[in-house]
Amino acid sequence: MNHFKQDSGWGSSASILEAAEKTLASLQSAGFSVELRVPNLPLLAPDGEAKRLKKKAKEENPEYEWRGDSYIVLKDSASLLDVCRHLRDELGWEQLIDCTAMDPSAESGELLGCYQFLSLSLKARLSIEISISKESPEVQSVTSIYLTADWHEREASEMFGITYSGHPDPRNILLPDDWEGFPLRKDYEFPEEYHGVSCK
Amino acid sequence: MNQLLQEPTQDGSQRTWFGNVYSAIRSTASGMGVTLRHLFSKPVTLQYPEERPIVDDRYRGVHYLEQDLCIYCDACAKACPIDCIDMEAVRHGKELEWKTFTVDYQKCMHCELCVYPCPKDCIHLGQEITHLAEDRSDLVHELLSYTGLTEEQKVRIAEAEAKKAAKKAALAAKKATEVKEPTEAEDPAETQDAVETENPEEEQKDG
Amino acid sequence: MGIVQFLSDLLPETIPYWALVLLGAGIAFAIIIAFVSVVAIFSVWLERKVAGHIQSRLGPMYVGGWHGWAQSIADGIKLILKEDVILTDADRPLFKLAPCIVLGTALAAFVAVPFAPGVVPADINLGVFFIVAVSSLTTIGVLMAGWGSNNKWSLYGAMREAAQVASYEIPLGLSLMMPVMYFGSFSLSQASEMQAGWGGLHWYIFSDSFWIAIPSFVLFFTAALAETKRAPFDLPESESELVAGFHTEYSGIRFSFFFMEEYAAMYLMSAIGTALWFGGWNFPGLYLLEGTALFTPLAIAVFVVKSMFLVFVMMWVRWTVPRIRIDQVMALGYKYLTPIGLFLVLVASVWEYIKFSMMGV
Amino acid sequence: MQVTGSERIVELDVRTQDVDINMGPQHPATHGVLRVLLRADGEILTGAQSHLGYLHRCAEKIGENVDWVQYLPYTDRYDYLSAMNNNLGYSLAVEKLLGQDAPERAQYLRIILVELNRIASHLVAVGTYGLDVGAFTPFFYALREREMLLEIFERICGARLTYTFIRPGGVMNDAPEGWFDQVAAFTEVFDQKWPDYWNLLVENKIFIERTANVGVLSEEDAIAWGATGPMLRGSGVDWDIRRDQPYLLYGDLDFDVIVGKGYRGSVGDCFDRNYVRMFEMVQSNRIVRQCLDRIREGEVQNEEVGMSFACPPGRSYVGIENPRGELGHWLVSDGGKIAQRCRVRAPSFVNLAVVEHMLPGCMLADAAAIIGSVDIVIGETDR
Repeated sequence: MNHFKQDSGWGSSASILEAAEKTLASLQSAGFSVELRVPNLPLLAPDGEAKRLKKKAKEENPEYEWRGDSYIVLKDSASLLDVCRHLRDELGWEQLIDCTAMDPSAESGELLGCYQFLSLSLKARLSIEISISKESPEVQSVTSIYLTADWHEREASEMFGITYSGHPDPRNILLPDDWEGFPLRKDYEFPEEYHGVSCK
Repeated sequence: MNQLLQEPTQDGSQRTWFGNVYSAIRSTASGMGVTLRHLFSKPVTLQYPEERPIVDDRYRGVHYLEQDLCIYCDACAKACPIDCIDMEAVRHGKELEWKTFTVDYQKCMHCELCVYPCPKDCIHLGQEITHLAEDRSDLVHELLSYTGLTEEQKVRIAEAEAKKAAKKAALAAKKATEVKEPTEAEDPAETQDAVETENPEEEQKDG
Repeated sequence: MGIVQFLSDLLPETIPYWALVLLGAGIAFAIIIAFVSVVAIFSVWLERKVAGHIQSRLGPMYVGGWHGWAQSIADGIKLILKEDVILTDADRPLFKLAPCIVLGTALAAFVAVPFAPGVVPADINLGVFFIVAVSSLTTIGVLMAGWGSNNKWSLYGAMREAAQVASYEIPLGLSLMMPVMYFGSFSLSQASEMQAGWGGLHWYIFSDSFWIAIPSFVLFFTAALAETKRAPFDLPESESELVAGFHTEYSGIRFSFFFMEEYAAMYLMSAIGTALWFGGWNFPGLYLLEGTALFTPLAIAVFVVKSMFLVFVMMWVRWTVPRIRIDQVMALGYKYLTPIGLFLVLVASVWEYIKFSMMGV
Repeated sequence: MQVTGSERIVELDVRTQDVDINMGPQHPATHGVLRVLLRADGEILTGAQSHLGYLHRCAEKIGENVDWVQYLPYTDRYDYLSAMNNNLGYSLAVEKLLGQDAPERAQYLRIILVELNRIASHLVAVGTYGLDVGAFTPFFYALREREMLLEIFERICGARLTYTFIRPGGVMNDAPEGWFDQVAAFTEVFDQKWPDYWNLLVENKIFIERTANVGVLSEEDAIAWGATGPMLRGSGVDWDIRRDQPYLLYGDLDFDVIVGKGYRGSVGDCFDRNYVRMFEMVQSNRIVRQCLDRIREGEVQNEEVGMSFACPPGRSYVGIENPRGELGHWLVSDGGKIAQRCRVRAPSFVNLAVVEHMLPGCMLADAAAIIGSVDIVIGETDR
């Protein structure tokens, strides 16, 4: 009676892990430096974990134990384009479902770029992460392989200040063209006013 | 099940000259049949200002507060995603002297998240569906039915203070008799005043 | 020459003839403009009620009490009182002239409409021809409006109107040939008089040529919808594509002129349809009253009710069908309606010839 | 002369001067505040460019500043026509991080609610699509049936549009007395009313002419552009997350995935996208009936999950079948009470991206038909 446990379930780490392991093996044999991160907490939380977690959150305990989806870390972000081409042409990951980034914290010197893939033929999902340094945030654009990356990359670019080299149309998409700062970075400070209009 | 709920079939005749004329006339006629049927059926709309919709009990309209139950725990304000609840009161022992309890309907999303954590079940979303105001400041609603202390509260406070004074006096008398023993520095009632939030907030975190 | 005759009987003989004609024209114009205003106001109200009830709503309900009957009067007053906005970049002479031309031509066409025996402002013996010719002049006004507004959407609307109306003149003209051949006359009042038989039910649509009359009426009705810019041919003002088309930039009284023109044109087309296919003022039993004072008002009432019914059908169609695309409008006009019209003209002429030569009717 | 708009080549017999037209942000056919800059040669479009952001409300930034549960009301607001689905997508992503699950009754309630919400959303989609091609009446009929659904939602959760009802660990409240009868009554009424839309709008010759062979999106293009939902299925791709990667209890339920077959034109045209929505409503109705038969008494909320909690660190991506496509929530937690990153993969945003490449070569009137067939909600494209 549990939707996580269903065999074909999207959420079952079994299916995601299986797909990720297969992909990892293929990528490694193709000579890419990749690494698999697998969650070490059980998929279903034992009884009483909610209380423990609440307590833990209070203590701010940064223990490395986590739950959720396993993902592949691509160590060499310069090979992103080749990896994507390999994924689409050789392994059947037809769709790039999502392409975004995240800023772990204001102190950290790097951004994480995240790519979610979906395979209609394998009925599986895959997540790949790369690290982007904040000093020179530049990544290759995957628009030439997955057309859908076009708008996603424009959004990530304006929100995090990442430059996607090779993007055909690198304009802002959601924000005005003259917006200053990158709103989804953790160190972003909300402007006092915009063109004479108070923002507070 | 209705015949029409089955999927249609490919109709090649639609692409010929006569097929086009025929299907245009036929489909327009059947569409006009549908509209003619509705022309003589009863309208479903309400004449709004005269007829009001019947709003269900669970409707999430304008807030109302059962002021006497409220313990000023701030749980609703903390649960509010957009910080639109603002409250202020002074504690006199167990009694509350209310200053203000406002909801800013310029921000409020009527999400009801303020209702669930309430330990005393005293804040509710009511059945009133309209927000009419001539000025933005009118949209900041005061939920309190009265502010300051009521006569009953004053009486109760006076009783409590008298009790406290008596207790103090008794304590002092006791102290006077046993001078050597260490005494409590603060009054228990005053300690309670200093702490803004109480246990109930802890309770609500457990769900 | 009904009005002039009437005036010359009434007034002293010293007044010259040209003055009588001018006076008569003035009176006729006043009557027409009053009539068209009333028809437009009623049609707008009817349209809103029909739309409302078709869509499971009620439509206007407040102004005036019973079912909001005064709603369009109130709207009209509002439109008259509204500020008249003219854009700074607009071509002012064209912008100002356009509504007048549009409404003027629509009113001018009413001259030849026979409401009852003798009640026709000007009994032109080429009435059908006159109405078709004059009513299509509105295109010029619409083009002026679209160009003068200095708005791209307006220009699109105007260009569509020009293309559409010019194309649909042909099927409209062809569809009118069938009744013209049947009656042997271009005069609308003559056509109406000829449908008086069978106690007032010998309408063209019930005549021995009914099998030509029905398709020709469908053809006429479709072309008339296109001529009057009604859905599914409302491309010049297509709401979801061109915002409001050629009258996007108009407001106040100028906008109301366009609005009135639409309903006047609808009524005009319905009146032609009534006069040629549905027996004009004839109605079963009405001939019994002939000669009494009641006859003319009743005949007018019959004519107005019949044409209002056709106006209602136009509204009914509007709230049923989606809008056609411009290339499909052209395709429908040239590939479907025109060939059908030509074919019907051929069939009708052969049939009329057979009737005439063999049966001598 | 040729004008290139992406891969499509527009060939015109007579070239005249191009005119740039600004469609939106205030335009009846753009479903909100989308702005499409069109370049047209007469009635034929030679180029198009979308401009978004007029309704950007920083949903992702807000997600990094409020509690896990406090973010729920904001999920209502990106696709306000299918707020239940948004609630569900977010709740499932949070549940995945928590490792918690909803009780069976809550799961069936969720399915009933999201499927009813799907019907309501598709009703608006089909109705407004009628408006886009110029038919006004189907819109009112669609809203009339949607009104019944809104009353159903109002009875169970108290709101008509922004529900905030499905929450991590279950649903906010159990159904009130008689609510299931009301739902059952709706499913009956809906089957009776459905043919009206079909006869009045979809089978209409003019509607077919306006939509068939217009805005054809091929299967390859649909996949490459990341199209999901009815847009993907309209292009003939047999993919539905509810069936292929089932969440909740969809795996146990019996329903068909509707795929566009090009009945009136070619596969992937506007007619097919609308056709998929029309029949998906019937299928959703079927699912609701099955759930009504199966639902049993029980808890509706997992006791372990409260109103305020901390999630263990980790990442969870959950994509669910929203009425408009795959709604993905990518949540990153660092172990606190607030998300570290709250990414919303909005289906309308992705589906809209392909529109500017579909428009060149079409007629001006087709712009409204194509944008309408994608069924965008601007609140979602801009978030």
